[in-house]
Amino acid sequence: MRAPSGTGPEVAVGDVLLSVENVSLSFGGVNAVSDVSFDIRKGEIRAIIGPNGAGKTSMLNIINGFYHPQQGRITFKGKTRAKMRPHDAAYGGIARTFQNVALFRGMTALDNIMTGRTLKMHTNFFWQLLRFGPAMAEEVEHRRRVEEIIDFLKIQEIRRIPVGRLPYGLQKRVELGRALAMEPDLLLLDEPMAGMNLEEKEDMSRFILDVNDHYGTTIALIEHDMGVVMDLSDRVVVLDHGIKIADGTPDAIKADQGVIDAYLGVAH
Amino acid sequence: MFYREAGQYKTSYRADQALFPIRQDQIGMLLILAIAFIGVPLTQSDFVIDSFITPILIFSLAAIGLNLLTGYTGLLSLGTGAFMGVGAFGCYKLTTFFPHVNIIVIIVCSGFLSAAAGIVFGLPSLRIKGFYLAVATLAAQFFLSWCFIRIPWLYNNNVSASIEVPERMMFGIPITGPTAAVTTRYLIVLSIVAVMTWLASNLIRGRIGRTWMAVRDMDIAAELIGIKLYQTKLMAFAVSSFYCGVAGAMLVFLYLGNAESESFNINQSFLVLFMVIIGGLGSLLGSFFGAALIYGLPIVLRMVKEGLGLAVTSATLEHINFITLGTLIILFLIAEPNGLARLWQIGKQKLRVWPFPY
Amino acid sequence: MHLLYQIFIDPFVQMGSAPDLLAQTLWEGLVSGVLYALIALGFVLIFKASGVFNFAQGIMVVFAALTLVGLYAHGVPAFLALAITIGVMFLLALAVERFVLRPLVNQAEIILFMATFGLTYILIGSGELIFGGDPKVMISDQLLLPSGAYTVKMLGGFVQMQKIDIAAAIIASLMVASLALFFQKTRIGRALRAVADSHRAALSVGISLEYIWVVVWFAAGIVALATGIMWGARSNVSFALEIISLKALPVLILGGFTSIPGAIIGGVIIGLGEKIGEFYWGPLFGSGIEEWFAYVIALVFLLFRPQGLFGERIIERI
Amino acid sequence: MATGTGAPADTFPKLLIRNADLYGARPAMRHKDLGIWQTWTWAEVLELTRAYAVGLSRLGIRRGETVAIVGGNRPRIYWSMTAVQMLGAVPVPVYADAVADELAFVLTHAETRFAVVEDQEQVDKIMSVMERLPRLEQMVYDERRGLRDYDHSRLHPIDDIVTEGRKALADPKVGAWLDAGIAAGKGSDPSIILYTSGTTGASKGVVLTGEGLINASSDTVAFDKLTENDVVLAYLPPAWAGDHYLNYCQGLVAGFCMACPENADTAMADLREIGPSFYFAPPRTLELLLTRVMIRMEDAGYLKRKLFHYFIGIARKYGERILNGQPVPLSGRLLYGLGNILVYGPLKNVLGFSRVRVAYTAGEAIGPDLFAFYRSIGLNLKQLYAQTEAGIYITAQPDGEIYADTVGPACPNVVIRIAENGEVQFKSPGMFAGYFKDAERTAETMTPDGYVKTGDAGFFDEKTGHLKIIDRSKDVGKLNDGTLFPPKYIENKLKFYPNIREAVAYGDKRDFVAVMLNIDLTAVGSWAERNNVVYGSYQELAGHPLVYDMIEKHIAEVNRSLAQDKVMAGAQIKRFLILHKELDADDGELTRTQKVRRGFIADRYDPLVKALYDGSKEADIATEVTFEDGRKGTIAARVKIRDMQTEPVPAAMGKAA
Repeated sequence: MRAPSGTGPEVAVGDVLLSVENVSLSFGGVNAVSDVSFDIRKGEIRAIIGPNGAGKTSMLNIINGFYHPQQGRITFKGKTRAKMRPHDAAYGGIARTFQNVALFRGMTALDNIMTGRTLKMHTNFFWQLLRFGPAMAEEVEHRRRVEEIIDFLKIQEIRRIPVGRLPYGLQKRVELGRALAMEPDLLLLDEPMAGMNLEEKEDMSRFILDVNDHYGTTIALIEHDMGVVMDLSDRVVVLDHGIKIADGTPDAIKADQGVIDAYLGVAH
Repeated sequence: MFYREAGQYKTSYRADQALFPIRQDQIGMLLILAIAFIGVPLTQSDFVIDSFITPILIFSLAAIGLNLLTGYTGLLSLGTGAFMGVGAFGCYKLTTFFPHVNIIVIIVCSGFLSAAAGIVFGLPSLRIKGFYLAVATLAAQFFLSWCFIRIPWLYNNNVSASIEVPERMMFGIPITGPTAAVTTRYLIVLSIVAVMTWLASNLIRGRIGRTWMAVRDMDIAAELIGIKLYQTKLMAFAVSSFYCGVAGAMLVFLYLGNAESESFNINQSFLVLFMVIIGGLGSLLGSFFGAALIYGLPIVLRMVKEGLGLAVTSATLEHINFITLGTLIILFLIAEPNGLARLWQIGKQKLRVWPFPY
Repeated sequence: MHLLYQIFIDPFVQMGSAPDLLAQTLWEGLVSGVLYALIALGFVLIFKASGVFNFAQGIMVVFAALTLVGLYAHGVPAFLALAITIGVMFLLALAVERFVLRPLVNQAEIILFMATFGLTYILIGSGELIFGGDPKVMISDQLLLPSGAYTVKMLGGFVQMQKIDIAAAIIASLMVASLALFFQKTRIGRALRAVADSHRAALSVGISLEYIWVVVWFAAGIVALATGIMWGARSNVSFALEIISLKALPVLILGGFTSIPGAIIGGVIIGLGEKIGEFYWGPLFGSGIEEWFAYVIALVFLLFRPQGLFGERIIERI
Repeated sequence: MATGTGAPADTFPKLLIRNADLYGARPAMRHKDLGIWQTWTWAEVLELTRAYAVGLSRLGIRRGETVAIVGGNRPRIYWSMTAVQMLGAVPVPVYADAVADELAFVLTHAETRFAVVEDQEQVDKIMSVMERLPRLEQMVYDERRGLRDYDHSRLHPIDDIVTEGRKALADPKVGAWLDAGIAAGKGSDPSIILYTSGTTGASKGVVLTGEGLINASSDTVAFDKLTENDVVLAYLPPAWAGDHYLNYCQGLVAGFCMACPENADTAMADLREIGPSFYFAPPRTLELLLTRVMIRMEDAGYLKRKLFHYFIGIARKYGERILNGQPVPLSGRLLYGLGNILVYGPLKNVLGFSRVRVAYTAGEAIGPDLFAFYRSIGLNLKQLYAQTEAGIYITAQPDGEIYADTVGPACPNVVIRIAENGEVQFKSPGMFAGYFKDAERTAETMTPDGYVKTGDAGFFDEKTGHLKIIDRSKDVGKLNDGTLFPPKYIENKLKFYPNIREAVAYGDKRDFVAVMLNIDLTAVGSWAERNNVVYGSYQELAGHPLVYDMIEKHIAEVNRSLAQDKVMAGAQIKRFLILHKELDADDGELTRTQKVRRGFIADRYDPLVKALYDGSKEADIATEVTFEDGRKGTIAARVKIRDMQTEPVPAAMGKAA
């Protein structure tokens, strides 16, 4: 599963994989993100936290090219890029999950994860039409990869169930699986534990750590609940109303007065 | 109940991803094919074949075409009729230019013409969704059917302003035109439909099918995992129109025998759309069910009326048919919005877990 | 070269050389535009409130007109017939809500769309069954609608305006105005706009969806009736008119499915564009381009404003 | 027994070589993994295990030493056994769900230097008791997941070991060395050490020899006509003698295919997919399954439910007889045939039993109804009597001679005798070589003349010649007239009636057998509703005359069946009473595992016991009870006592089931 995907030079563990410099984004005058800079190093788990409406999701949307910032630059794997479409980001090796699960509800868990392999499948239309020779070989090979992920996430028994019928916790897991199937260099997780009970949260944390450990995937995750993030992440960025108010190790953040203030009144 | 799945285990992904993983289904499929290819020609009268089976098969193919677009890719199209027309007229022109090329080849090739048309009129789908797109496809419908009327070249400038299917031979047997035998035409239609259905099933089970469904279910997410929306949508349009085109060509060359632009007007589009909805969005099997029901229903209704010997003018009969059809459609949508295919699925599941209820 | 000339130069030369003809064409376009707008209005009303793409709108126009004329033919005094027809449209609204919308609530859009197809068939069938399929003449005189035409001398020529068309324009504007009032001032109207945003919102306003749907479909019915009368007065009343409902669809692309002003403006644009196109460019393509020209206008327009005339740019959230 | 070339294989590695030779291309092992049934042929397994063995030898595993194997039903766990055996070392399988303590005990007691474990969980478990395992040197694991950051100086993934072995095997000398080692293995050497979860005291390591196991297996394989075409699903713990013998030993002897489920949750589905032809399940499992079936059927539509129950009725009527090849009226056959199409066939299919040719159950007494149900739908379910010390089988029921209350005749080459105290003793080919490092307890278990004491009391049923196990021999008492009195046997017979929840039988050193009963509140409760018997409390219902009548009928039946056996006829129930309260663990009347504590109850209910034997018609009793909320209180009641007719002991032994 470690085959590097996408383009651009390989980045060594510990080096900067992605850097965000003075990025600002506003919708019709409303500033979602203003002049934010931070970086993500290869192999780390990076958390972006902040109260609701702090611009966390906008930040992710900027990183994977869904929104285009009005100012600032984003450098990924040494390539500073101008406007790019989301699928370019995917092609470059950025995968993500969504705050409110964005699975393909009509498809089975297996097929959902298989779609994650799309970028890696290349047999042409006519082989596909015959589903034979290279097409079949490719299908089988990627099915195996996907099955490894299914095994990894322990969702064997729901393989054939349309995701629409799955409980929320499992859907989140399938979505993670779909992202993993892309073998991303950078995995963006948008509130992976939103709406989960404590047990589910622990499972999910377990999986996130395992992903980082087993596949060595760099992970950037958003949470507005500080608790979970702290024991999970190596470094934390704190946003508030679109402005970066702190950046550092979990312990440093815990101590930071600005962060505490920002979180005051945000009930948890 | 008839399923005996215990001991049917898969030792390879190839087997696990087979079209019919369950042995009983394989057997069933073979039976159906045998009946279709051998049983029907032997047992059924020309009348039955020509007024039911052949047209239903042809419309099934059209329905499959539309289903690939609407059911699998989630793009609503009201231009099916026009694309069928492109196939038909295209086939007519091609066979005029290349009278010696085997007509079956021609029929298939005419699919490419309508595929091209499909791509052109699919372009708006890059910008607009849902009903906006549906209306946009009406443009294709009206523009093309206008062409069918206004461009005499399309029907070789003949006075009747319609296609007169020429006679074409294969192995010395007439397979199109007035002299072609019903059974011959039926067998050709059947073969083409069977093969193209199989190909469609291959597509939708593979990468392309998955990208289509991904776009259908959530295009944003699809884009974020690297699926190029426009490529995917246009391919859906192309393939869909290809199927419709071939269906159209067959409709004229292997069934009607002659056709004017009216055969491909907007009502045709709606008819096929009904078939897809009633049959079940996103189900090839459903396309066949839908075609059978929608095409067969009026005929059946008529027969029933005649059976009852109601003394009514054919006009009145038409009206009653309209009302009944309309009512049935609404009732059906209320009863099973997911179409006949879903009913079939439920039934099958019941048989698989029999005697248990679930 | 010659072709290019014919397409890009010649028509404008003609316009300039015969301004009165241009004016005439514009007027024609305006009027049919108004009628398109009315049909579009029916669509919009229903789509706004119940999210249903009501394919039957066009048929409702014909059905209404047919009922009116049919009743009169059976000896019912004109205005009584009008009243009864309005009643019929109300019953229709009730029936639709009870037997179509309510059972299908929360179903996918396309399912409801299909259901309106079914409705179309039923209306056509029953309409013709009751009143016969043969074309009928609209009883415009009996309804005290003016006939004849003014001939205005202008631009060194004559522009002829059918009185009925003027009436149509006036009635249409009145109708739009009253609808606007209805939406702004009445409680239901406000609730209705709430529904357009979200069904839950409507419930919070404390008005049952069923009720709103009935009202809306009834309103659409009235609009349909008016449209039917106008259109019927210009041509005959028969299901051939069905086609005009399809003509109205491009208006929706242009104006957006949910915008009433959009429907009006869109209607006018389409009407004008169509007539001008037909009159000046038609000959090039061998006439009849009316059938699709509207769509081409709409499509071209779309490529530049996917969200329609008045639709605001959508910021996609995930 | 069929053997390949050369001398008969007397160790499992030799058998594997033979199988690779005989059935090379046939499937030896399947494992539902990554969504499909990964399959290994005998040849592949041989190649793999040889490499594995070489790899292990590199770790320093030496002939004769023990290797712990901790894990569930996974191919690599089984291959570990073979690989270890190839080196002449002795595998010591341990239950995957064993707590750290047990694990520590076994590993220390077996003096293992090496352990093969399934995954991170097991590794962590062992790590947690490391200080108690000074001997443990190296660990080998199967599942890499989560172990990435562990210190790998003493930790190796199986895959790497195998790869290393493969590399080494490139050198023919290594191969030769291994083969020599395998050939050197003697049948008399210990083949495996199975630790019995000791019901009494610490668990004992039962040492079994290759020869013994193979000979025994050969007999049973022949007995059930198992061939290389059979398939089993290994879903019970590999450390359990049953799994080891039924699947591993018989598998290697018969050369049939062993399938491992994907994981515990999917076992049922996997069973259905693989459709085994040889199946074992303890009665508890079968009961659970039946309840599930019945519950699911309750949700079925009216018609389907009716249909189902009708045909189950038909099956009860004819099914068993058809299965036993006894005469059945044509109408019966036809109805059964129809039922087979509509119900039994599909039912077996959804349960995964369609292809089962031989099914066994054992371990505890099985209710006749339960047993009958499975047989009646055409599942060839049989009983056997087994013990780890025997290598497993002692008796087994031959096809066509099936009785719910026997465990069948002695297996081929097994000699059984009943000691005067009624204890069953045996000599068998698979007999154990002794307890590991425990000569003393070994001696206890063996008789001077070399029989093994089972600790179970039983007797041979004249009619059938089958063995009947009645009780733990230490519990068996004698009536004053000297007839055997096996309380558990009688209690079980009673408890098979759904209406009877608990039964306590008395009779040791008394004149006759008398029992105290608990009725099953739910069962009798619903009966009461149907027969509109009104009652306010358990006590009230228990005392109800109609209930007494019903129970009396049951006991009469029990007596009748007891009368069938000369040995038991004397032990028929003469008097009974229904207790006014439910026996309860909170009151110390039951063990936490819901076993009755006969002695304790005897004291607690002394007045009742007296009354049972002094002939009085009723007796008063006041007992202290603990309520749900922990409060204590006393229940006083007047309990009725009834006399029973006893059946005359039948002089002639007519054959009757």
